[in-house]
This record gives sequence, C-alpha cells and structure tokens, in this order.
Amino acid sequence: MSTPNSPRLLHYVDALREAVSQEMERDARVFVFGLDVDDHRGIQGSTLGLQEEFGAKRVFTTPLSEDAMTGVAIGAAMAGLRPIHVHIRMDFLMLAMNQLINIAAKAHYMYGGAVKVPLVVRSMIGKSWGQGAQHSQGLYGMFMHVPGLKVVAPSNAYDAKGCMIAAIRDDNPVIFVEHRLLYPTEAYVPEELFAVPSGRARRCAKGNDITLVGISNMVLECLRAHELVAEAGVQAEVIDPIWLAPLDIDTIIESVNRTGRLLVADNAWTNCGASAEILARVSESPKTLRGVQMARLGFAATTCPPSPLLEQEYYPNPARIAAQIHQMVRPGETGWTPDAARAALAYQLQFRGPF
Amino acid sequence: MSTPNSPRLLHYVDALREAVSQEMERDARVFVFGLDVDDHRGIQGSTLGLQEEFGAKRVFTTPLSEDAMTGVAIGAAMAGLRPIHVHIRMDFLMLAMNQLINIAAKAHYMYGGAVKVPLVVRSMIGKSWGQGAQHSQGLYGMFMHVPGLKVVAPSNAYDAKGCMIAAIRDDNPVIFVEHRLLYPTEAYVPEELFAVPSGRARRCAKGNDITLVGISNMVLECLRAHELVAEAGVQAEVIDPIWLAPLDIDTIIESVNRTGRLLVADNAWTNCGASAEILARVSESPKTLRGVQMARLGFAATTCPPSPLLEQEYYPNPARIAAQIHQMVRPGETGWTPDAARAALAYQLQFRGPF
Amino acid sequence: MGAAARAEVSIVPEVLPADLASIYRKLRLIRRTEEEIARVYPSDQIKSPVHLSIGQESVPVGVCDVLRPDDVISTTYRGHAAYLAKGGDLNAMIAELYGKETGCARGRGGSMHLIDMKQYILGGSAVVGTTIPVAVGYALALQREGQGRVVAAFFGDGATEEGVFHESLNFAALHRLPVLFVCENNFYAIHEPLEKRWSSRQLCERVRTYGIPAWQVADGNVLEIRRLAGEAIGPLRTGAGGPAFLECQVYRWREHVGPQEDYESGYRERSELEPWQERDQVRLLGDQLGAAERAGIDAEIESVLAAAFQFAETSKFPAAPDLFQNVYAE
Amino acid sequence: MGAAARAEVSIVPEVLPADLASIYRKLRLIRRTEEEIARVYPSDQIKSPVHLSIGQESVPVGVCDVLRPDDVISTTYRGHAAYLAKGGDLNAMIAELYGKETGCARGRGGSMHLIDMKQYILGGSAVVGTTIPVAVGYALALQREGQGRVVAAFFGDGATEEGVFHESLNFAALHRLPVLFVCENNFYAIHEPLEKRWSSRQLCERVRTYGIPAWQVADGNVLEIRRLAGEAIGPLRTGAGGPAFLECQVYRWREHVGPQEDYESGYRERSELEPWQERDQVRLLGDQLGAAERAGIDAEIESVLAAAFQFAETSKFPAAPDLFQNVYAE
Ligand SMILES: Cc1ncc(C[n+]2csc(CCOP(=O)(O)OP(=O)(O)O)c2C)c(N)n1
Ligand SMILES: Cc1ncc(C[n+]2csc(CCOP(=O)(O)OP(=O)(O)O)c2C)c(N)n1
Ligand SMILES: [Mg+2]
Ligand SMILES: [Mg+2]
Repeated sequence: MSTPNSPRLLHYVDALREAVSQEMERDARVFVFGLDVDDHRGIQGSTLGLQEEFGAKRVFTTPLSEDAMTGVAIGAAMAGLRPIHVHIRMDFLMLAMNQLINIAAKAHYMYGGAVKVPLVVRSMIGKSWGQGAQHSQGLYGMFMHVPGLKVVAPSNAYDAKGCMIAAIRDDNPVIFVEHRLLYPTEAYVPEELFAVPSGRARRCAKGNDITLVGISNMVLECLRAHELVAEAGVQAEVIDPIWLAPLDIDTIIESVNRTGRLLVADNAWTNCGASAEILARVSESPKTLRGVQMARLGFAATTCPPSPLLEQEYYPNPARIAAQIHQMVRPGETGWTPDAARAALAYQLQFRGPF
Repeated sequence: MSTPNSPRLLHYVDALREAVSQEMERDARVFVFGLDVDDHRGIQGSTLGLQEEFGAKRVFTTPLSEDAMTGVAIGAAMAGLRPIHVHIRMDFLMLAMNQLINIAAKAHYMYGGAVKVPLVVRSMIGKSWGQGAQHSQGLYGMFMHVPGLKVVAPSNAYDAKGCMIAAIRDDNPVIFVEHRLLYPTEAYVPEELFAVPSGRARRCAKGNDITLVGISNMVLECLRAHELVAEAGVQAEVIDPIWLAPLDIDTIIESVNRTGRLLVADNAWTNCGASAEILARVSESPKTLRGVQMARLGFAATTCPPSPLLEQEYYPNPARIAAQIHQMVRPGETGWTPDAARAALAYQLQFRGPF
Repeated sequence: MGAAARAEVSIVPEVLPADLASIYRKLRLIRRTEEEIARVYPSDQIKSPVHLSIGQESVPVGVCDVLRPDDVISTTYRGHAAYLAKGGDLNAMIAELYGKETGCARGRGGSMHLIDMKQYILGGSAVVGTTIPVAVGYALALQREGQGRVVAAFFGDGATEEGVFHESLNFAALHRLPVLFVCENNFYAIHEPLEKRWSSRQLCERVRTYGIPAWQVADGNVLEIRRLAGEAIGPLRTGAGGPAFLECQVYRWREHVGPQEDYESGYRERSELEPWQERDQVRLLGDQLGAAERAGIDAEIESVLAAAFQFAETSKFPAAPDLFQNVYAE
Repeated sequence: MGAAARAEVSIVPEVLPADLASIYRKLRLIRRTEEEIARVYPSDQIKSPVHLSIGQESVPVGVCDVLRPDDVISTTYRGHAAYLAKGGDLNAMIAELYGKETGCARGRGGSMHLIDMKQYILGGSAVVGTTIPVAVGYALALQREGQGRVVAAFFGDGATEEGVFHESLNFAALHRLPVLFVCENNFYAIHEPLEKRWSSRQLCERVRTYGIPAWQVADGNVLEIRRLAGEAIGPLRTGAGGPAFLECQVYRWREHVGPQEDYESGYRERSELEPWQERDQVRLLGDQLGAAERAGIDAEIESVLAAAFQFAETSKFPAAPDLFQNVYAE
C-alpha cells in the first residue's frame, strides 16, 4: 500500500490531466489525440488546456473514424511515438477492436519482437442519467482475454495519476479504463511524477470476515458496503486490483485464505468478465485453501436501461453488496439488509484514495 | 443425451450445409451471405451448392465490408428475414463488433421489444499449418460476455446440424462457432430436421474421477485424453456444453459433485474466457459441494505462433490434458504422462458424435 | 420579409396549399415539441440526454413528406425530428424521454433510441453511423419484397467519416437497393467543425463515384428538400433504381446535447446562426398560410403537446422486477 | 516481340541503363523466389499459407525503386514481392516461411507477416486492410520528424472495400501526411471478381474527392509505375504535399493462396491471363538488357536463392520453451 507523500488533494480528472501533461513535458514523443480532446469541454476536463500547453501537433481531435485512428495510433507507436488515444465512451472501442485485438495486442509477438506498440487507449464508462444501452458498458473483460494487452482501471485520483504515468511509459498497448463517476472524486496526489506499475493490487480496507474485490468505481461502492456491514459487526476486507491485466491474484488469495470468503463486485457483466477470472484463478490456485465461499456482483445480465428504477436495479450498489456480504458471513440470519437511510447516506461518505 | 434415429454418417461440413439447405427450403425468409459463400470452395464446402439450389438472391457474396455487412444482416433481420452471415475466420468478427455488441445484442431490449434480430453469425476457428496470429483465435468469450447474444460451438456433425437449425429458428442473434478441424469429422446425423436447442449440455463419456469439460474441438481432445487416462485406471467424465450462452451449468455441477474435480479444456485463451466462466459458476453455486479441485487448459497466454514446435506448445492436446487429469486425480504419483506412442495414436481414434 | 420569403419558397409548383399546411404543421410540431423539452428539462423529469434538432426540422419533414406510410426511416440519437416527421407517436416519444413504461421503447431506450415500428421508424442509435447499414439491410428486405417501399436513412455529417458509411454506399449501390441516404450536414460533430474532420467538402462528388445520384441543398429549404427527395425516390420504387443521396446543409441552433444555446462557449459564433434564423423554415412556411389556418394549427399543436407531456408525467415507470424482460426474444 | 517491348518500355527517358538492370534484378529475384517457393511447397517444409505475387511484381518494384532506404513501406499477407522490392532480407524471409528462429519474425509471423524494420518494412497482416491506417500513423510520425521520409502503403483491391481505407484517406489528406497509397488491383479478392464487390470502377475519382491526386496504371508497366510513383512522391518529401494515390492494375497468375494455377476451377479463364503474360514485366525488362548482363544477374539470383533456402533449411526451429517470449515488451 502506497502512502501519499503530499498533502495535496486532487480530483481524479485533474490527476489524469496532470499525469499526461507532466509526461508530455518530460517526453516529447508523447501525444494525445481523439475526438474532442481539444474542445472547450476537454473530455470532461481531463484534456483541458493540453492543446494550449503543447500545441496542435501534439494534442488534436480526429474525424469520427475509430477504426483508422486506432491504426494510426499503432503506426505512430511503431515509429517510436507514444500516443494516447482518447475515447469518451468505452462502448466506442467496439469500432476499434480489429486494430486493438488483431494488431496492437499481437504486433510485438507476431513480428518476433521487431516492433513495440507503446500505446495508451483511454476510455470512459458512463453511468446514470439515461446513458442507456450504448454509453454505459464496461467492456474491459474483452481486453483482459487477449494476451499482449494490459488493462488498468484506477479507482481514485492517486492511481489515476500513477497508472497513467505507468501506462504512458509502458512499451505495450494499455487499455486505460476510467469511470465517469470517479472524475469528481478526490485523493491525495503527489505533485511529482510517480508510477503505479502493473502487477500490484492494493488493500483498501482491512477485515477478516470476507474479501471484497471491487473494480474501478466499484471500489467505492465496496468501501461504502464495508461501512454498512461494519454496523452489523462484519469486517470486510476491500481489495482494489488496480491493474486487471496482468492481475495480481496473490494479494487476493492471501486475503481469501484469511477470510474464507470472496465477493467480487464488478463494473461490468459477470459472464466471462473480470469477476469470472478472479473467481477462476482463486478456485484453481493450489495456494488457495479449500472451501472458500465465493460470489460475484456485476451489471445485471441485461442491456442497460435508462429508466430510473430499472437502472437502479441494474447496478450493484452498497446496499446490495452489503446484503450479499451479510448473507455470506452470517448465512443463519437471512434477509438482512442495511438500514435504507444509512444506505442512502453511504453516498455521502468521502473516500480519499490512495486507499 | 440424444440418441441418433438414423444410421447415416455425415461429415460436420455436410451437416452444416444440410441444415442450412433444409431450413432454406422450409423457410423462404432464410438467406445466406458473406464473403465467398458462392465460390467453388464454398467456405470449405459448407455452403457449396446452395446458390445453385436457392439462387443468387438468397445466397450471395459481399464486398470486404464486415462492419456494414453485419449491419445489413441486422437490418434485414429486423425487417423479418432470417440472415445467416458467414465469416471464414472468427478473427474477422473483430471488424463486426460494433454492430454485434452495440446493436444486435441490444436491439430487442433497447427498443422495448419492438424488434427482433433473428441472425446467425457463422465463423470458423482456424488451426495449424501456420494459420498464425490472426487466423486462429477463438474469441467467443467476448460474445458470452454480452447479454442478448447466444453462443454455440457444436463439436460434432450431429450437433452441427441440430444447433444450426436451432440457431436459424432462434429469434435472437446467435454466434455460431465452428472449428476448422471438425469439418472432416463424422457423426450419425438424422436426415430429417431436428433442433439441438440451447440450455442443455451433453455427457459424452462417463467417469467418476474427474469432470472434464471440453469446448468445440476440445471435446475431441478430451475424449482422446479420456482414453489415455483410462489406461492408468482413471475414469474421466467428459461434458460438452454445446451452447455456451446460455450455459447449462447444472449438468456440469451435477458431475462435479460426483467427481470432486473439474478440468475445463478450452479452444481459447483462459483469461476471461469460457473456462473462467465455468469455474466461476461452479465455484459460486450453492449447489456445488465444497472442496472441488479445479483447473483450466486453453491456448497458451501468447499470440498464436506458426512455427511448429511453438504451435504444438500453444495448444492443449490429449497428452497434456491427460497429464493434467492424472495430476489432479493421483497427486501422489507426480510426473505421469501418457506413453508418447499412445498419445500420438490417440489422433487415430474415431469419435462419432453425438456423444 | 414575409413577401420575400414567400417568393422564395413558392417557386416549387407541385406544392398544393394543403401540402403547405401539413408541412408547416410538422415543422411546427417538431419545433414546439423540442422547445417544450428544453423548457421542461431543468425540472429533471426527462432522464435522458437530449440532442435537439431545433433549426434542422426541414430535412426530415421535407423527406418524409414524400414517403408512404409503409416506407421506412432510420434515425440517430438526434432523432426527435425524424421520428415526428414520419408520424411517430408523440405521447410515446415524450414518455420515453421520461423513462416511462408507456414510452415508445418502454423506457428501455431513452431519447437516443426512439422507435415506432408501426410507423416504420427504425430505432435510433447512440453510436454514430451504426444505423446506416441497418437501414441498408432493411432496404435489402424491401427489395426482395418488391412492393416499391423505400428506406430513408438520416445521419449527420460526422457519420460520413465512419468507414461503415462507405461500405454501406458501395453495397447499396452494388445491389441497387431502394434507400435514400440523407446527410444532415450541420457543419459540426459536437464542437468540432468540418475543417478539422473533412479533408474536402466534396461529399456529393464522392458519393457519385459509387454510381449513386447525389444532390445538395445548401439552405435548408424544406420545399427544395421535398422536391429533390421526391425526384430521388421515384426511381427507387420501381425496383430498378439504385440508392440515392441527399446532402442537406442545416444548422443546429442549440448545444450538441442539452436544452440550451452555446454561442458563448467559444467554438462558434452567434453570427453563424443568424442567416439560418433568417431563413427559418418554420416561420417561412407559417408565413405562407392564412393567419386563421396557422393559428388553428398552432393551437392544435399546443393541445397535443400539453396532452403528451401530461401523458408522460402520469405514466408509470417500469418496475424494478421487469428489468429482465426482453433480454432475449422468445 | 523483344523490339516492340523495348520500344514500349523505353519511352520513359529518365531510366538509365543501370536503373534498368537493378529493376530487372528485383523483378527477377521476386519471380524466381516465388517460383522456388512454389516448387518447394509440396515438400511441406514451408509451414505457412503462401500468397504469391507472381505476375504482380512490377508494382512494388516500380514504387520502391523511387524510395529512399529510410522510407517506409507497409504490406499485406501477399507481401513477398514488396518485402523483396524494398530490400528485405531474403534469407530471413525464407527462414520465416520455414518457421525458423532465423526468420524475419523469428518464426512467430509466417508468410503473411513478413517484417524487416532495418529496411523499414512494416509487418504484413492477414486481416485485409488493417495495415493501411498503420501506415498512415507511421507517416504521421515521419511528418513530425520532418526529414522528408515517406511511407508507401501497398494493399489490394479488396482492401478498398473496407471502411478503414476511407477513414485512412480522409485522415491522411486532412493532415497532408507523406503517404503514397498503392492499390494493387488484380481484379479479384480470392475468387470474387470486382463486379461482385464494387458498385463502380471509379476508384481514382473517388480518391480525388478527398483532395488526393490519383493515377491509374492499367497495364502493370513497371517503368510507368516507377515514373508516376516518383512524380507522386516528390511533393510528399517537402512536408507540404499531402498523400497521393496510385491504382496499379495487375494480374495474379497463381491461385489466391498456395503454389498452383487455378484456371480450371471455374471462376476465371486462362484467356484473362494471356495478355498479362504477353506484357510480363520480368521478361520485357530482361529483354532490354544485354545477354551477358542478364545472364549474370540471373546466375547471381540463383545462387542467392539457393543459399537462402539452404539457410532456411539448416536453421533451427524456435524451441517450445521460447513460446512465451515477446508476449509483452519489456
Ligand atoms: C462512433 C462514435 N464516435 C463518437 C461518438 C461521440 N459523439 C456523439 S454525437 C457525435 C457527433 C456526431 O456528429 P454528426 O454525425 O455530424 O451529428 P450531429 O450531432 O451533428 O447531428 C459524436 C462524435 C459516438 N456517439 N459514436
Ligand atoms: C477483413 C478480412 N476479411 C476477409 C478476409 C479473407 N480474405 C483473405 S485474402 C482476401 C482477398 C483480399 O483481396 P485483395 O485485397 O484484392 O488482395 P489480393 O488477395 O487480391 O492480393 C480475403 C477476402 C481477410 N483476410 N480479412
Ligand atoms: Mg453534425
Ligand atoms: Mg485483389
């Protein structure tokens, strides 16, 4: 667990921008492009000011051509540049799959090591306000499936900065997963450059009753659930994998061996998703003690509906996570749910990473 | 487990073609299109003769435009036709992801039930002879991830016909996964129309020592491994899920509860793949007895290399599956591998489905 | 101004007075509906990002006016106008914006996914360009059917940058499918102007290289759009005419998404808007009607609008247990 | 015939005798290499699907002859010819086909993924069209570098049907990137003729609508291709000239994949081949050389070829434990 060296609070969105700006300053090969990175909204603020700072050759918008623009990023990366390709929604990556899966992931291997593809692909998962079917997907499971890609989903401003710096410096294509609701969250973030490299999960809360793994925004929901079940005397340990590929399963297994229970809360569908992989790895590992109880929560196995009651039902939330925890830890006391008022209040809790 | 009503042996490739031909005969709304479906090779024979039989309005090639052609299929399906869209390699589906994930999977839900997308997307997984990085992928895990899609991967000619008929009659988009090496395999296939509907796995071989789940071509490799370990007195049960989405986990759990051991051999990478999902479902199910030992085999976590020694190492094979089984069932006797000569001979075993 | 405008739009001879009234009604209905949406929006009752077509109404109205009821249209996330122009159910549209069970997509779509299959309005999509090949696929089915029906596919200038647009043009032309491609060129994709996205403006020329006849209307004139759409669609109904293409330049008066104007945000000047407001098709068409007729139409629109918002407000939200409906078709 | 051919090809003035010899050498090297591949193929030592360029050599040879060593090319799965034309290592190529560790992709690519970054040959791809935007991205880097280097991107007629081709043209033209797009139009994608895939033949016209100058060479003439490539590339080196486009019509003499002819399979007639054989560029260029010079070149080629196959045969296969190398770059 990293400790902040700096008392400075920064928003997630500003941490992203700062990381990119500092890396661009440091390394002239880094450039940022993608639809709307240069407008007055600047990808919800995360690219704001970069064009003024670094000029239109290093920060520029593109036509609506996700497939070719991904190829362009790959080609530029092969030539030695270090592109950051930005998409305002993860759903749009479906247009870039051919280049990402068939070229970016494979180039280094398939060409016998002759080229590298140091590429960062940023995209945001949307949520709420009727984002609906095509602006809400967390499709990182697809990228975790494919060797050659790295996948990271920072849950707080500290990691946002550190992971972005690590991603930019990585010589491999990195799928950088952001969540819209994380943008306004704050954490203590050092001003200096630092990397949160791949391969290390972080324990965000201690507990011995159950291991809770949260992904991206679900880390916050898990921390809220942690508070809710604490009321009932249940101590949930919360782990943030941070990097999904490569995945630090050892930290999770160590915890699971202590708690005997594993609950993964994902920001995505469970089927063949990150939560499936985590359960599978824990299950198959010879290091895991026998008899662990496991469960997953994720998006309901439906398309995301915009209508409010449906949308509420669609997403895991602290109350539902808490209820699931309770059911696993205290199977005798059926039907426990956190107090509704407290569950609502859970959203007012401020969690300041790094956890 | 289905029993054949007919003594007729048919190749997988011919079973596919027969299913399509009979359905086209039965239902004028069915049509077949895709690159090269009408040439003299006819997608390795699987579409051969269809254009002569049904004319160029119902069987036709397309430009190289996978993205738009997928949209065309969806639009035609919304209008009431029942397209079968053919791709000679699964890898090319990466160009069709936007339409498949963002439209086909979601249309019925997102439009409140106002439209249906009865679409079959056929594609083939390649193997051997230097198919290499981009002609060998089994990417069905990505489709399993997304609600609204069905996924099927028949392992023998009987299922090829029955699943194709079920897929054509299904009112949902079905990702129909074929494996190149299965095309020449034979099974007893009834001449009449029959459906192998979703939601039912099949036990292909009985055993009480371990549950082996094979997917697509890996069913055959598992049956071969079953023979190899039988020599050592190990009885492996082999299960073919047939349909991957929806997935019949109950049949697997019932078996696992009997054997106490689960090994999934997949035709794909394990990370977030079908094998991950199967382990996760077994692990989380309250029906599963505690203490099950689990493992997965799949493509090595690399890009597929064409060079022969590497390629051999890349794929699970009967010897490797057998060794893994033995290690799980007889952990005391370390290092057992099947006799090399026998392992080679395993490839001469003829397995005639339906298993 | 009224006189000059009248002269300008009345040059198209085949427009009968009854046509004018009905065209005006549609234009006005769309304008007023979106103004109401904008007015209500701050109340947070509409739980969906809205992409208003205010200023762009003439494109779908002009095109849909020459369509048969059993013709088909495809739309985008900026689909309110086309939906209404083709006769989509107003109550169901507003209810959809409110996320209600009575919505045209039963609250499962939202503003970006309007649909009305009874009026042959294919569902909108929030991913730019995706509805174009779907429209072409529908046209393939109509060609097979052979009843002379056609599809009109609406999309923005940004959509033409997506490869799928080209793939769709080629396939439609190759098979001579009955589809009219309609590009609503409002010069912007979100805040990015054409200059940053198009290497040249020769869109119609490009489309013609596929063997597709193409026309451009540069001023948003609804009657000109209607006339050209009619001309373009005629041959399509015979089964022999291939696709056709219409580029209609228009201007988006409001912000890309949301209810407000955005001329202070820096990416465009209000002076760009002004010529478009001067040739505002809603007003100009209205000016051609008699005062009483116009007032009658206006009043009727206010009443259906009030009823539609009332309908939406009083309708029920889909209930949580219904979340799992329609994941798969039975 | 020799005389007529000489007259035909010698009209391009700027070709010096030394150029002729070197062009002939490349054409001949490619032709002979692929003939050898075809000859060896039935022995199963080549463990890779081979897409031969026999008959199409003049396109990459003509283009690469005007490239600098530090210029870049991108290729396809049908990439042997371009690889050799740009100076790719022959030994490493044959070894790659054999799946050996000494292969240009260390046996991890195969015939469809030839690469030689020392010669600035970007890796080929087995997914049609995918290398086009990658080439454009490389050109973006070269533009930033400002050293006058250019990229030549080779692809087939089928690739132009993929949307990414259009997206790439637009972006390259918008940013005026130094890339020469070269379409090797051999009239077929696998067994499907253009008629079943293109709604019209106006490819160059289409490309021009992006503001990209475009030329067509209809007879495969290597010197004409070379001349036009030189003309096209000149402005690109200044940093101000945008992309350019060359459509070169050629004919694939052998089957789509594999070593043989396929005129009996029904999708095309041998009569299509004949005019192309009559203007076979390898022979015609050879005819322009003195007999001794030609014989010298031919002999030298046979010896490097023999050495290359020998090299491939005697090289080692990558060993199983090395499977996990290079999944990630360190
Ligand atoms: C494939 C895709 N890329 C990017 C976006 C983000 N986006 C939403 S609307 C829009 C602008 C589209 O412009 P245009 O097609 O001209 O339509 P307009 O909004 O002007 O009507 C963009 C880029 C998207 N929705 N889909
Ligand atoms: C995206 C994609 N679709 C389909 C294929 C199957 N395929 C392999 S080669 C080929 C023909 C391509 O034709 P063209 O671009 O003209 O190149 P040529 O083979 O004629 O040189 C096709 C369709 C593929 N490899 N990639
Ligand atoms: Mg626009
Ligand atoms: Mg070709």
